[in-house]
Amino acid sequence: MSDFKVTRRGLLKSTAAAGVALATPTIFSSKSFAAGYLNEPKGKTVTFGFNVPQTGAYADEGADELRAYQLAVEHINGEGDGGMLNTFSSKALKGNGVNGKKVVFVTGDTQTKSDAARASAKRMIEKDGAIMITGGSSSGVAIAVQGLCQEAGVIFMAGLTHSNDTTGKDKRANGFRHFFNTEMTGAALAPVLKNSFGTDRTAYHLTADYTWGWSQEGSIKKYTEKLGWKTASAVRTPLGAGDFSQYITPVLNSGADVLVLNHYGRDMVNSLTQAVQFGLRDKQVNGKDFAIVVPLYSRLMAQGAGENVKGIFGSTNWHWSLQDEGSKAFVKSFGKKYGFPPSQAAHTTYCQAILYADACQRAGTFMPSGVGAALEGFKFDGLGNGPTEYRAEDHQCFKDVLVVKGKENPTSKFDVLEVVEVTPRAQVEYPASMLGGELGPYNNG
Amino acid sequence: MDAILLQVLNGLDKGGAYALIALGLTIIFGTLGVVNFAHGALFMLGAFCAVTVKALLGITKVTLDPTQTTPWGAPMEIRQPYVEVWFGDFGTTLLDYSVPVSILVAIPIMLLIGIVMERGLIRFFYKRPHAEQILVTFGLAIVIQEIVKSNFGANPIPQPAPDMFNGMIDFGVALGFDAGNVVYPAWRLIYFLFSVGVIAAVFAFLQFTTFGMVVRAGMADRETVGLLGIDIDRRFTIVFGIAAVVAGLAGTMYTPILSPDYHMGMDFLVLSFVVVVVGGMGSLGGAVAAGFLLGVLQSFASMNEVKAILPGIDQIIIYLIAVVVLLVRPRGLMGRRGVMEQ
Amino acid sequence: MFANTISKKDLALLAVFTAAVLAGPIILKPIGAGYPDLLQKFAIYGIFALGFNILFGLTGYLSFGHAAFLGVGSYTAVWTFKLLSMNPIPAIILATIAGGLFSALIGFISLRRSGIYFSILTLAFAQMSYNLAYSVLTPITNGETGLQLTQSDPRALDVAFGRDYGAVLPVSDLFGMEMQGYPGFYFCAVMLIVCFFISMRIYRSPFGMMLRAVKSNQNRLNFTGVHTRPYALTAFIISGMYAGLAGGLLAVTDPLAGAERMQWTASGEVVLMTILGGAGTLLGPVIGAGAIKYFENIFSAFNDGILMKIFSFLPEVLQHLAVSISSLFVGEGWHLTLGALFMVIVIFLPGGLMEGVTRLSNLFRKQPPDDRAGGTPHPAPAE
Amino acid sequence: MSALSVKNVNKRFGGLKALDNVNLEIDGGTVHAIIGPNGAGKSTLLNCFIGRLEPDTGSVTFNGQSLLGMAPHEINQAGVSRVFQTPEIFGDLSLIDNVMIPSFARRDGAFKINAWTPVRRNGPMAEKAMSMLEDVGLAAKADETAGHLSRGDKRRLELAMCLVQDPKLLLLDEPTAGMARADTNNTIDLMKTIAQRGVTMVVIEHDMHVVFSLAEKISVLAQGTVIAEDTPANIKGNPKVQEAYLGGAHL
Repeated sequence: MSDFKVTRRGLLKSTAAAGVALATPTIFSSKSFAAGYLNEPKGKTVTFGFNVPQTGAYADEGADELRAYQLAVEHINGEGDGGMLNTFSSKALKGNGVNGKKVVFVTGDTQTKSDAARASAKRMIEKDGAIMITGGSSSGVAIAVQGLCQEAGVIFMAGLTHSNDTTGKDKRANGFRHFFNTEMTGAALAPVLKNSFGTDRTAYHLTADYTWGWSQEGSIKKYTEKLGWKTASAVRTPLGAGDFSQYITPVLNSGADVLVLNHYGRDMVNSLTQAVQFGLRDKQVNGKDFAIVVPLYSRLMAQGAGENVKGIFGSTNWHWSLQDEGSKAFVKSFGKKYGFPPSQAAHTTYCQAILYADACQRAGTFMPSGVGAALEGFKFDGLGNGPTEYRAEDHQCFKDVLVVKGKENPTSKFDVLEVVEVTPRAQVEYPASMLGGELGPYNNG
Repeated sequence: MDAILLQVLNGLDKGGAYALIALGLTIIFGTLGVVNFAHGALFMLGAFCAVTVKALLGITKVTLDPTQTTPWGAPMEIRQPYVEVWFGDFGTTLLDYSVPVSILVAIPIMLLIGIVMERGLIRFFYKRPHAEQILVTFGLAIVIQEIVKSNFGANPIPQPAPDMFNGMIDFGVALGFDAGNVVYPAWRLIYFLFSVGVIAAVFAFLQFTTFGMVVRAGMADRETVGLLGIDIDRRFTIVFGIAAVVAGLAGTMYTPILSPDYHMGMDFLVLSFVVVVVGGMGSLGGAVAAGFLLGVLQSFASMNEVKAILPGIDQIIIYLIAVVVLLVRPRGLMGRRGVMEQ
Repeated sequence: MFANTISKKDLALLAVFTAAVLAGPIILKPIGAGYPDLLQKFAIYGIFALGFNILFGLTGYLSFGHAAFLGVGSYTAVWTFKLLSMNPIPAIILATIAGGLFSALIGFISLRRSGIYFSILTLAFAQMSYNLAYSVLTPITNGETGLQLTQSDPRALDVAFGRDYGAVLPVSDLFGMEMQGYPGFYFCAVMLIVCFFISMRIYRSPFGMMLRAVKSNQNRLNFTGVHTRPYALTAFIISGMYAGLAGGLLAVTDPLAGAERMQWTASGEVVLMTILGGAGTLLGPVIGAGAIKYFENIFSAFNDGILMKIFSFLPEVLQHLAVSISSLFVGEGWHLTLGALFMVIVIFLPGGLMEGVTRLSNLFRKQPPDDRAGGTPHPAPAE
Repeated sequence: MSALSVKNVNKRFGGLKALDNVNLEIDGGTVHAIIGPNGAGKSTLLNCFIGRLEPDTGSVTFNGQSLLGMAPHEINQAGVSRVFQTPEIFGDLSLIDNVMIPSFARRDGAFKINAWTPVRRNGPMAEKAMSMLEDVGLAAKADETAGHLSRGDKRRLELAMCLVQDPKLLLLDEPTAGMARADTNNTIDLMKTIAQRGVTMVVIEHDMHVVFSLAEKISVLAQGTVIAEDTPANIKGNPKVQEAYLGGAHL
């Protein structure tokens, strides 16, 4: 980590630049020189880059991701109890590293800002020789870093990113996502909402005014309107508004009987807390019990809303109370090391690290195009989400989606959510062409 | 009509918080001539007084139950707060009322923090350029923030209001509306009344006590007061402490509305500066007026009817008002000539 | 004497500066900063701070909204890539112009007020730009995700010259030389040197002298027959153009423009860079920019594993102790180090890092400080 | 003919009448002193000349051009320079820069972007500034920071800053206050030299030694009105003036 070697590509490029005069036409792109691939590991180790938020609002999620990565690296290198490697359906990894090389890692701070995240990822690629970048806790950052990895020529294994765009409009060949998206949330939530609240409902949306919020609002609207729900209004709220009272009071007398909070992180904590304060959870409208829905739940963040989450529906990628063998093995391994259960962010990043390592092992190379081919269409099980497939067309994982509800009688401060329903994969699947975008070709650097 | 009334209430509530933070900031401006970028951090520290009190009250007696185990194999812990073990029902009530109880703790603590800050750092910067004051207080704000983060983590920590105040108050009936049309959360009404009370107390203190008179004279002309042989510095130390207490109380009482996290001070920092400047630098009345004005206008700008005409207006309304006020009234609503213009 | 001469001292300073910048990759390698991306950031934020210093260091007007011009520069450059050509030259020219125009508009209004009222006006404009870019202006800015290139962009000039990038996402290139990695750095480095030279000329010129007089005593300057507002506005526009150029270069080396670049914290960052390095000095802002970017990228990357290695010479108990103490200040705690650094610098070196350099060299040479060269700052007397 | 003409100027501050129908005619090329007790309105009157204050009514014209409504820099560019009661200098800059700035202002006008050519330390502008510093006896301190000067030195520096502009009308608000006797005499000599160049000067001064050494004509201001205007010799004997000065103790 502390060796400051010039990356091979950098050297090639600068020598190319130095050797070629300005007048020479455009045939000299670095690509024509690249015989192998960027940051090809030559020694006994291979370097992964863990790019997570360490400062700012998502620092706790970032810290949990980092814990999971460390655990994953231990398991890949054959230390610890092996965690989900024991339950993982692919048995390519033998606990001796990847392709005979021990895994080491470098870390960086995304600050949940695109610029900082890209700078950090570039450092890992250019200075530390990272072969793969993974992590992140917001879609803007994920898309920005994914674009960077495509340009540079390394694989990006997305962390917590829920926007459709990551594997839709902005998808890239070098990028892969294990986490689910707003489309799947909509598809998974709708049947549960129908069972609990019926088909004659009027929804009022409060939506964080940026790409993810719009994406979430669109998906929920689409699926609830299919059920026969009406949408009273969809109001955009500024990111980080803090006090949402001025957006909540119009809900009171709007005639709507469901409030959908398309917020995440601190916005979610605040808007939910305040909506409950304004009596919305206990309200009666049109002779029906008023309901609040938080489409994307994060258990870590939900803790910040305290009692207010009780009985509130939402979806999540994974929850530590799941009872399948994979989840149990992961919770045990993580809990033993850190003393508390892992979050969904920790789970998805752990899976991504394992999946990447496994793909490299099966491909026998770290070359992005080779690894990508091994991931495309890869079907696996035993990582906590049941049978899962990395779809080749958009590099999105398809798996069951959890619909959860704030628990009425929590037994500990981690026991915030209970799983209401596991919506099977078939119900949340959609054609890859629906979300647009182009993967383009792999870039090997 | 009821919708507008509710928005006015929202605005007054928000405005109460703005006014409280801005009040301390403008007192520091006016008396010490210091641009205090750590003021948001004081607000945040106030909020964490509540967190700490609740955490201390909630220190639990841990008994291990060997018959049950966690998913990772450790024995299940059964936790009961000591206050409940010791005091029974009174302990439960105390826990429930942790936020109001925190006020009693926050006052001396914030006063102490303010005095230490002024004596330890701020007083060396009275004569330094504003840019340096900004840099040093901003650095201090970051340091305070990071210390809080390393102790409490980055995620928001819920601080519920006492059960009694968790409900809604329906006072629309009294104003001639149908029942259920104008209902408002009890805690928010309490926050508004609380902010009015604190503002009144600060004004009364400055207006009717000798100490306050000296401070006001010092705000008007520091040199002269110094020449009268009054030890203005010592009084200004206490003034800084009072400003810290006001900001801290604003934070403590705000916690049930906004779950506190280490970063909340920075979010309020820019806003409170805008409030102070719109009100007029160093003007106490201006800060209060501007706080409520911005709160109410922000609420109105967020109404669907307004946003339909001007999309995104709620995103920029605060800044737009600041620009308009400063262009129309060069020294803000109630600013005096020559303060902070160089 | 020729009218255009440059003093020997300045020539030497320029030569040393040029050499140091060009040799950056070698000089900075031992401290772990010798990789292209960070070098590019050093150069780009150096330009940003140099420009800011022309406003703040010379006239004393403290703008809290300069990130807006940086952002506008970035958006302009990316749009130029999308619509016209991947060549960086039109992109940075248009970015500079856009930065200049936007700053002319905001400066014209904001300079009607002075002191903290001016600061708040600039802050308000920048925050409005940021909030709108993040939400309502998404069709132009692509909001949270940031404006990116796509394969299907028109690139009219490139098409006219028969340039085809094939099925891959294009990167900016100067007649075939890709503006990433070291070539990208050298492109920025040349810009930095040019900007430094321009800055130096301004500092030494009668115009620069007038700007210093604005800071020192604007009233007197008015009664001396000088119309001060256009001077301040010109300085504001020049610094806005520097910011626009810096924003353009950010897009050249990394074609993505995000709204966060315009947030008040980003404006605050350039203020901190300038004061940290030494406001009003020629070199200070560049050094300050380097210091902050270094902290952001290198200190944040230290994790316990690296610390364990660093302290591996200690006995194990001490090693763990040393790691747990130092980990408060690096990795996720790097903000703490930055905050503490600000405080230490302002308390002990009010003139910034440059004052430290001057003091050291005076100690070394044992001769009285040279007050006039490079405009060594004095703490302004309180009046 | 008169260079500076003040007609019926009134100025109120709230209830206080600071200037009450002031009329003044100051001839070109003369030294005209305005004296009067404290609070008589002398500085207020001067402020009306340079655009710092706007009179409520009345007119101020300089060589036929109205000075009212003009911005301070425009009045200066019309040839009116002023030395302030408390020295106004550029405290952060060196003495030589302090003098070169007004010199550039005279050469380049109110605004000119002259950002490329360096300020030369040995060109004609610097030489001119240097000779001005010599005139006021500050040449040895040319490279020092102006803010560190003594009050008397600051005043002389300000004088140099005005003189370098070759003003047509020079307004001096107590130019020798705070100076030692020797310095005062030097300053009187200096002003005499300037007067010989044909510069019109208006001097406000308490030091009667200075007034009677310099002035060709004296106006006496009391409670906002001109109570007398005459040659120095006649003013000395004027009973009205003596009364205004509390029994003439000063005279």
